[in-house]
Amino acid sequence: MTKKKTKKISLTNEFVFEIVKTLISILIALGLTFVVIVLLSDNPIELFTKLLTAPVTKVRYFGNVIEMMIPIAFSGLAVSLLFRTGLFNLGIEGIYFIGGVVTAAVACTAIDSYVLHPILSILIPAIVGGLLMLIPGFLKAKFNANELVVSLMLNSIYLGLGLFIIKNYLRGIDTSAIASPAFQETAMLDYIIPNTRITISFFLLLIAVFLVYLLLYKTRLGYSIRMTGTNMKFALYSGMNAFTLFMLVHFISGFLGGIGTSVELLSLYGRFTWIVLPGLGFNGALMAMLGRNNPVGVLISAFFISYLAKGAEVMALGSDVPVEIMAIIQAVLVLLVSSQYFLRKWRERQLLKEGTANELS
Amino acid sequence: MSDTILKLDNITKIYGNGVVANKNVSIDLKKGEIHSIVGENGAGKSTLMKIIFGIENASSGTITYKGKEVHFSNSMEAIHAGIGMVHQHFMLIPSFTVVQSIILGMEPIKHGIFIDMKKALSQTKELAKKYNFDIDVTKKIADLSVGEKQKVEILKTLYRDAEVIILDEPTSVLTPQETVNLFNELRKFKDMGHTIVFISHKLNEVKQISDRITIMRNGESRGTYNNADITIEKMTDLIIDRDLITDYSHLRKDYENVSTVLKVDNLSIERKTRFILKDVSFALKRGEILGVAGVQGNGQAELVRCITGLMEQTHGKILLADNDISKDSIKQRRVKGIAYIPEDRMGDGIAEQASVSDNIISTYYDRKDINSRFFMLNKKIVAEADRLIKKFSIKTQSSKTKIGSLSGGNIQKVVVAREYNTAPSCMIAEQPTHGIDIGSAEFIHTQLIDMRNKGAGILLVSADLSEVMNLSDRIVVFYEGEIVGYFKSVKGVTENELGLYMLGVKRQTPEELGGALND
Amino acid sequence: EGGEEQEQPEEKVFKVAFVLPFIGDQSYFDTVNAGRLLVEEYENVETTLIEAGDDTSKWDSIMTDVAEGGYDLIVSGNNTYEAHLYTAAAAYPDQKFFNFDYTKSEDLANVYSVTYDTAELGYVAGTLASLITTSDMEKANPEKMIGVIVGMDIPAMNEFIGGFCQVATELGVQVVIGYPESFADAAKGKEMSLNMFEQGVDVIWQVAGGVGVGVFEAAAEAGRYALGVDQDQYAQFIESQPALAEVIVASMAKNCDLAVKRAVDFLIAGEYPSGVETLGITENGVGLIVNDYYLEQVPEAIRTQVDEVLGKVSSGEVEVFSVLADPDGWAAVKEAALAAK
Amino acid sequence: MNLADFFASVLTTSFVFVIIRVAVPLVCASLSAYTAGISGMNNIAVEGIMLMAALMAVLGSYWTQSAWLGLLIAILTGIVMALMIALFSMRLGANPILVGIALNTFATSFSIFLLYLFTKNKGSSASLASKILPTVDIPIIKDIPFIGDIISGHYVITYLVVLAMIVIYLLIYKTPLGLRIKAAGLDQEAARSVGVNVNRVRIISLIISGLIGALGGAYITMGYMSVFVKNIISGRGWIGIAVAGMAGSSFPILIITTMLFSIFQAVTNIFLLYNLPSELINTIPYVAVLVGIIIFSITETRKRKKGELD
Ligand SMILES: Nc1ncnc2c1ncn2[C@@H]1O[C@H](COP(=O)(O)OP(=O)(O)OP(=O)(O)O)[C@@H](O)[C@H]1O
Ligand SMILES: Nc1ncnc2c1ncn2[C@@H]1O[C@H](COP(=O)(O)OP(=O)(O)OP(=O)(O)O)[C@@H](O)[C@H]1O
Ligand SMILES: [Mg+2]
Ligand SMILES: [Mg+2]
Repeated sequence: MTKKKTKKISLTNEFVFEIVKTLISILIALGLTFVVIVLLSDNPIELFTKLLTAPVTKVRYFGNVIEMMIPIAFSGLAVSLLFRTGLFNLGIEGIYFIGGVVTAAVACTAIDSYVLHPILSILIPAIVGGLLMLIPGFLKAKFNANELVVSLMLNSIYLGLGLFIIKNYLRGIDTSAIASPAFQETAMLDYIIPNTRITISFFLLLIAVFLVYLLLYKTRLGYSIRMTGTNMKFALYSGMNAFTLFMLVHFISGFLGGIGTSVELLSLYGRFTWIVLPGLGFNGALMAMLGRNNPVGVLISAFFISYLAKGAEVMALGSDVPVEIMAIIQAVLVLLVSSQYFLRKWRERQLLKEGTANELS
Repeated sequence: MSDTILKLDNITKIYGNGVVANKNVSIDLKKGEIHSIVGENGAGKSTLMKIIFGIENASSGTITYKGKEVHFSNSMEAIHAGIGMVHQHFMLIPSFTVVQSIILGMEPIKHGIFIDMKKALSQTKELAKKYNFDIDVTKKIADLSVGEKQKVEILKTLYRDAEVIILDEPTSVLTPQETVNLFNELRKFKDMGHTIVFISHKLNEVKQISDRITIMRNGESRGTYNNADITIEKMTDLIIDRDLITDYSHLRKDYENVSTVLKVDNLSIERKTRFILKDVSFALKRGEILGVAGVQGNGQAELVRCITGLMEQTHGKILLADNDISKDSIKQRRVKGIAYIPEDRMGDGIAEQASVSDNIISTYYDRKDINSRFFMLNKKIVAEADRLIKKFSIKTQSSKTKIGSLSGGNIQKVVVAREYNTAPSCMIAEQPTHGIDIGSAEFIHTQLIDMRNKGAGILLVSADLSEVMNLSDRIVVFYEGEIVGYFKSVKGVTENELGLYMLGVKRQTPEELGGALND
Repeated sequence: EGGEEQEQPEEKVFKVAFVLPFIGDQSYFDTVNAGRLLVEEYENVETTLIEAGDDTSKWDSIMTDVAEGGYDLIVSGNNTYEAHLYTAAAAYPDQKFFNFDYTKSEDLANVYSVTYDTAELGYVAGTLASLITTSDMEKANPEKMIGVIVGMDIPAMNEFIGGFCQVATELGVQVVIGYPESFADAAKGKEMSLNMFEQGVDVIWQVAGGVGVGVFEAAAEAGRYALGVDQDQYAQFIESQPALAEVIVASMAKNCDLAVKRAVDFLIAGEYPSGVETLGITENGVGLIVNDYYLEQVPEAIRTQVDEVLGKVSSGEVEVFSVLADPDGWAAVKEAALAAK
Repeated sequence: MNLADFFASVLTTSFVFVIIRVAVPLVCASLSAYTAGISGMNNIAVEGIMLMAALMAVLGSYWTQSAWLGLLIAILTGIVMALMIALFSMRLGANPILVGIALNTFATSFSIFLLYLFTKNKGSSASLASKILPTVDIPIIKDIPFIGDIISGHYVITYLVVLAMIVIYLLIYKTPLGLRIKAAGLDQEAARSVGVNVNRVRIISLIISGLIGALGGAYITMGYMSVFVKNIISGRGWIGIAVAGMAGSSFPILIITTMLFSIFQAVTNIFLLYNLPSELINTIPYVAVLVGIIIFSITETRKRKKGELD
């Protein structure tokens, strides 16, 4: 009895170990941050407390955390599917931009329905996103064109193309900035939680996480994604059709990207104002990696990073510490959490102890 | 005791996943001996060798080399100390040339910093000549046959002039003649004072070459014996605790409805300068095993890839039960009844990072019984996997274990179990027991015969002549992309005679060869 | 200290928050910040600078925080960010706001906005540049060509160069316009400027934030002139990079700092206005910065003419073309300037 | 402006000079991604390395009041960042790509953080009296017509980069280390089995990668420019990564592609003055690379089908 108990909480348990490791990583990252804050500020304790607790001090702040989480979680999901398939494609960044332009086009069109308009404003960018992702998908599947190169080039091309469209065909005449007209009121998503700007997009995200989870772990497509991702030759040999698979994965990924960008714009923006790539796609890649390409992992990473970002933002407002401090926390954290060998020696010693103990008994 | 060069004391190795690969193993190697290590798959042989070579660290225990305790933390240190190793799986880089592969890590230098390519070339050429290895050192590894690659691996060790040479299953892909050559060389090394550690599953070879033999089982040593003191039967007994079947004839049953299941019709693969396959025709019938003999690299691999759909032929047709499948996708061919045990089990056969259960269903993952309309039925998959694990006595912690951590033999069993499980009408078995221990090999052989008895046609491609002779009903011999010999029955055919066809010395007339298609 | 002030309520301290995306843009966010430092000098004013970053999805939230922060006045603005000011202003009608650079067409009672006549500014810059290229100043060439590097091809930016093009056409000087489509890629700015100089341009005005540094670099390397924008860019560089400063014969200022000071003055005086005010040359909202280097480098004849133009524009004698007011006319003005010779 | 003007400006020796000037940071980026990549340690933090190096060049030369020491500090920064990839992926088992992405995001913010710390300004280093490296007129050569115009008169770092290019070529193709680097990249197990210290080889590759990337960053703020502006690298690092991805292990393809991109970039810089839609003109180099890689991939696929490859 007692033996079983000790085994359950012991570090040799993969899951327990991961959690302990993550906690220690967080502590180290925060420790470093604290040092930096001490160096920069006169009242480090107060600022540090703010950093950690600010997001839960106000409903609105916590809402902000969720708001920040949604777009990067969507792009994280999109990217994780690609990574899972063994495709190193960073094209979601470009999809966010051009998908945003498409969102603007739909959302600025007069459609007199509070139901249909949002649906179309999300669905059309999603489909366009999916179709556009088929470009690198096709080039990869058919000609084995390096998807990283293709996607990076397409990102820059979509930026230029999107700006061109906005300037020439979709410019808001009520602003002297380069931006689309204000979205139709019918297209905007309603805030569903008072004091926050959380919209239906939050539930869309949860549904997306669930569906991607099902897709990856419960369906035949997911199975072939996972097998292709680990060994493409093997997948081929087993009779899986790489071409169809690549096309499907790219489409789904682009589709998710399209949803991500449209709900972001329809919830928080009100008009399309991006003049550079928004960085949400790259951030998504980070979430995907941090979450080990697991949809739930992506969600947790996105929440966590957003929480810290909000904490850092509140802390930095009006203080001596620039908000860029977030970069330090995030980098250290991402690096440590994703370090598989971090604390490994320790764990191995534990394993050996237990292994020999088992041998003896 | 002074002649002991390397001594292992109570070596225990526990892998990160908790597998205990070696348990208190103690072995001493004498200077100038050939010391074989035998044991079933997963017994811990390779692990032990990796520990000696500094690739893995022992969890406990000590290594004494030339009287001093050593701790090699990487292979560089082991190499500098004079230990060389030929690994079980090839350690070669396809885009490198033979010369580059051989000199890598010990490059001749000119002007202080640059590689002396001229010297490297002459040195490696000389080396190959000295040991009678017929190989073009300017070729790329990718263009070599498996046998040639094995030679390069051995040349690498020789080039480093190792005092202790570890050979982890070096003969599994060599022809009998090549094995004889290798053994002559090994004896030469021995006479020159080198110590050789030799790992093989072919016990007759072990018996032939060894001075002493250590037998391993379940990570433990079951003792070291002088060659003279142990018989093959005794070894078998220590390895698997039972007797082996060596002759399968009593297992064979005649299949009733003999019909052609696979017909290969004038198949050719043409490349810029030469034919890889030329006008290959044969028929494979239900209830038979058709053996394909030949030195590796004579087109057998390409033939198999064409049949399975991994490669496209330039001319000719492939018919499965009279349907032309030449243009079908891999999947379609599989659905129509082709199964395939691939030669490259690590590359094609499995996804190393995935679990055993994921691997064991890959070719029929969409089959009805393990799927509902939208979802895969995890419980049923696990149940199926567990059933196969049991049936094929696969040694694994569970069906959720990463397959990459299984031993070579057990990985192969997973592959065989999977292909078996599709109840194919046509099974392409390519080197099915390459590197597999005697127990597992026997098991796989009986499974193949069982399938044959139930009416599958089996195309057995193997470099192991005794395997071909033992299992096949009929045999074709490949040489330079063509069928040069056809034997309607294995009775009366000797390995030596096959060897003559394999080396291109003898060749049958077109009429005689026509039997492969028409019999 | 704080306690003492509490006891003497008549000594009211005015808390003013400045919400900017960041400072150090080599442009008018810096100038606004300069305004902040100006009013910070007042005994009874306390300022807080909040750098909210350029991700506009976060601005509403930050604005709300600031609006709830108990400030007497919130200063913010610019075409990209002012929407969030208005959102907060609508939600907190008792809070006073100052929009230091207004472009939005709607209006709220608790917001006082100013806008700058950048078209007038461009007209002055164009005059100076045209006079320089036709002069025999040391680094001028015989070709009558001037250039302008504009961060992006958008109306708010083009407003700067409508007048610039207009006056160049009038003076028979050809204009080369370059849009790097970036405010950061200084290297690109430099390459484009060098290409302009190669084509015969001898003075370039930069309206491109960080890219402007590239313009100065190019001018220094090619031995030509450049004009600065928003603040005294000669002063900005003379200490640290004199070689760059020496190409900047003049800067066209958008005096946001003065506008900020004006607004705070109103606040302290208790007569904080509402509505929109356009600050042109007359109101000292925009203008030419006259420093010693300008006096030293630019011949008196030219300076006199520029002063004359300043007067004419100020008095309304010259009607300056505005891209914002006449978007459809812009194409023609641009064509004319590109073709003029 | 008309077509004739355009050709007049393109078909000149000075235009070749311009191409070289534009190409230098891109060559650095490509080489940086390439040297790391062929050792099997993908470095996608090139952008971040260049950015931090560009900043540290300015700060370093300001602190030390010496351009050369500034360059040294920039290079050390680049190397340290590259070694972070080594540390985290080799010692701690993180995915190098992830480390790269993390370093990029880090550099974007951290460069601003540092800039703010030392200048109280988040946009540029205009207030710092930093130093720059001189341009070099090569005696004798500079007087040769055409050739002199093209190869003389560049910034010091340009020559350093050309030198580095030659050294890297020789290193990869002619030295034992080069062979080992390739081996480590193609199959680390195989390399390890013959005693190649894969980790050491990769660390060396990363050091070179960091060094050359840093040179690219320093080039921009220590000669080409004399001031750091936030986000001044503006995607050049990513272009290097794309080019290296396209070139695979081939050094010649790497250099050719980089130069082609640079030519397109230089032409784009001219086109931008021609009253054309600038946002579309800006995509020209990217479209060119995209078209390039499509054609490249199609021919490779054809060849493979015909069995001329593999
Ligand atoms: N890297 C690894 N991680 C975890 N377990 C491993 C690893 N390598 C081997 N093992 C396990 O250690 C045991 C011994 O494996 P080893 O490869 O030494 O066997 P072997 O005797 O060489 O077998 P074979 O004859 O099949 O080559 C096996 O159970 C295997 O699954
Ligand atoms: N590091 C090196 N040292 C000495 N010789 C080399 C080295 N690398 C290559 N060579 C020689 O140069 C020839 C071409 O080498 P390279 O590595 O470019 O081969 P490749 O297959 O053409 O290219 P890659 O494999 O990089 O795609 C080789 O055949 C080899 O003889
Ligand atoms: Mg083994
Ligand atoms: Mg002139």
